[in-house]
Amino acid sequence: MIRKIIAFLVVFYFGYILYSFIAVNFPFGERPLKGVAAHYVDKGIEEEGATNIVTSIVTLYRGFDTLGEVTVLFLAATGLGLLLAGMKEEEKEKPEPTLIMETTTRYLFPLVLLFGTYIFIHGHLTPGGGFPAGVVIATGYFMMFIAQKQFKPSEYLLSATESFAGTLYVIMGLLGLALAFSFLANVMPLGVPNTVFSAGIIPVIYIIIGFKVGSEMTGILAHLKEA
Amino acid sequence: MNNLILFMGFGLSLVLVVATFVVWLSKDLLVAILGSAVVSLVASIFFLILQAPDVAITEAAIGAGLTTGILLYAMKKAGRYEDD
Amino acid sequence: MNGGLLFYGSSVFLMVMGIFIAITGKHLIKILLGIDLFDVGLNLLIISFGYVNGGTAPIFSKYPHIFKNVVDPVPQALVLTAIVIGVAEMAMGLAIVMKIKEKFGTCNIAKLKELKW
Amino acid sequence: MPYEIYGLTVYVYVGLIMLGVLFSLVRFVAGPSAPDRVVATDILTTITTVVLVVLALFFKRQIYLDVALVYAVLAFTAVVAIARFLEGGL
Repeated sequence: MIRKIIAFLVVFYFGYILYSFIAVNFPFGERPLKGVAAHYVDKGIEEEGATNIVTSIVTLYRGFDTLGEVTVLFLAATGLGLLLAGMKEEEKEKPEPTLIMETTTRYLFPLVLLFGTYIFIHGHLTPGGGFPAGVVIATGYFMMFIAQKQFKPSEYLLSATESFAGTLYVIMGLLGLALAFSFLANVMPLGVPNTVFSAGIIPVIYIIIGFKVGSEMTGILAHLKEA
Repeated sequence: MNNLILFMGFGLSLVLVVATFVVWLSKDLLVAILGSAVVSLVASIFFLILQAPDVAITEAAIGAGLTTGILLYAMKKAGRYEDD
Repeated sequence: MNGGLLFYGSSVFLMVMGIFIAITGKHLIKILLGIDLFDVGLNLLIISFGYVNGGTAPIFSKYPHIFKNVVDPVPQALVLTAIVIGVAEMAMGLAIVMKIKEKFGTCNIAKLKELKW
Repeated sequence: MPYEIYGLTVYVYVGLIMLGVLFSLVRFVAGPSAPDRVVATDILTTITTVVLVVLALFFKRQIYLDVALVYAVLAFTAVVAIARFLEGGL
């Protein structure tokens, strides 16, 4: 008990120091845009063609960073599969899912996948993009896992999708290096802003990221289900 | 920032504080997981108030089902109550 | 009563409570929940640094008409990927917890003698 | 002008939403068993969807509605998963 009180006091003291430092040095909402942020906002549409500035930062301006984070995601999924490889599910009598759940999820599943597709195709026009779209697709698969008795996505197909998407991402980057002398450069025509077929390689990269994140998250869920 | 939005934000921060205390104090891990889901809900609203819809949509997609699912799969294996 | 108290206060409170739960929790899953709370608080803090008074989101959905006052897009781009990474890391941690439960039969850190050094 | 009507009605919306949040929060804290808290969380999710729609109305940006759409499509998954866990079939 006394250790808990001491920990509480110490942690809240540091929190108080952090709060007062932030509140004095960074007044809320009074920092004007300058430097790279102002450049991205002013010139972003002319240079990359996407009306969603956050999208063009994630995929092109800081695209190398995103490649690294996708690699971290891949490592986490692989490590989880490695850790849970030898574990066996204990045989137990499970109650069957009711008819309502089974039928509803069977009809809802393609619609959820369609919704995920909508999110990553319109990533450069509306909020969204590859990362949330992949998570939406994985949530659709999770819905099937809990509501259907015999539902098992093919392990081979999942890992093949993941590896293929990762390789394609690197190839898109190298294409920019070959044609425009910088990794992940926008080599395709920009088109008219605010239409679906615009913004060069941004929709292509977001489609790749959507497939990759979706298959990785589904793989994580499938491994955890079987453990 | 508008006064109406501030009023709503302070009301929702009460939810945030209560949910955090539920995560801390509950002995039942299922209730703690529910508390963390509520924190994720309020964080998504805060991201939209701060004009970050991209982040809000990601937090919504994560918090709406995936985190709860992963934690439930682990909790099935690790036991529901804190004592064992 | 201003936005700074609300958003900075909420995020610092979340971070503090997350660390507190992580260092005083007894069950391994509860420790991971504390780390998750810390994650959410940190993301909220980074996003609140980028807010500009009266600004709107950096999405020019009515393209030829451009919004003059927008918020900082760089913190949003950083946090967007960090959220998904956080969930994958938590899944990895939970896999380790399941392995510990299988090997030692308990998840309570008071009973896990093998973790002491 | 429609925007001025919105400006007045938004106050009523926010008042009602805060009332709903307060009541479901009471059930979330006091609920004696876990299913009570699950139902309270479900109500909070629905209220969150409403809050996101009202915020899109308030900021006058149509694209913010996508966030509410994600919650509306996916939010029932967590409740169904917890229900399956409670009956032992996850």
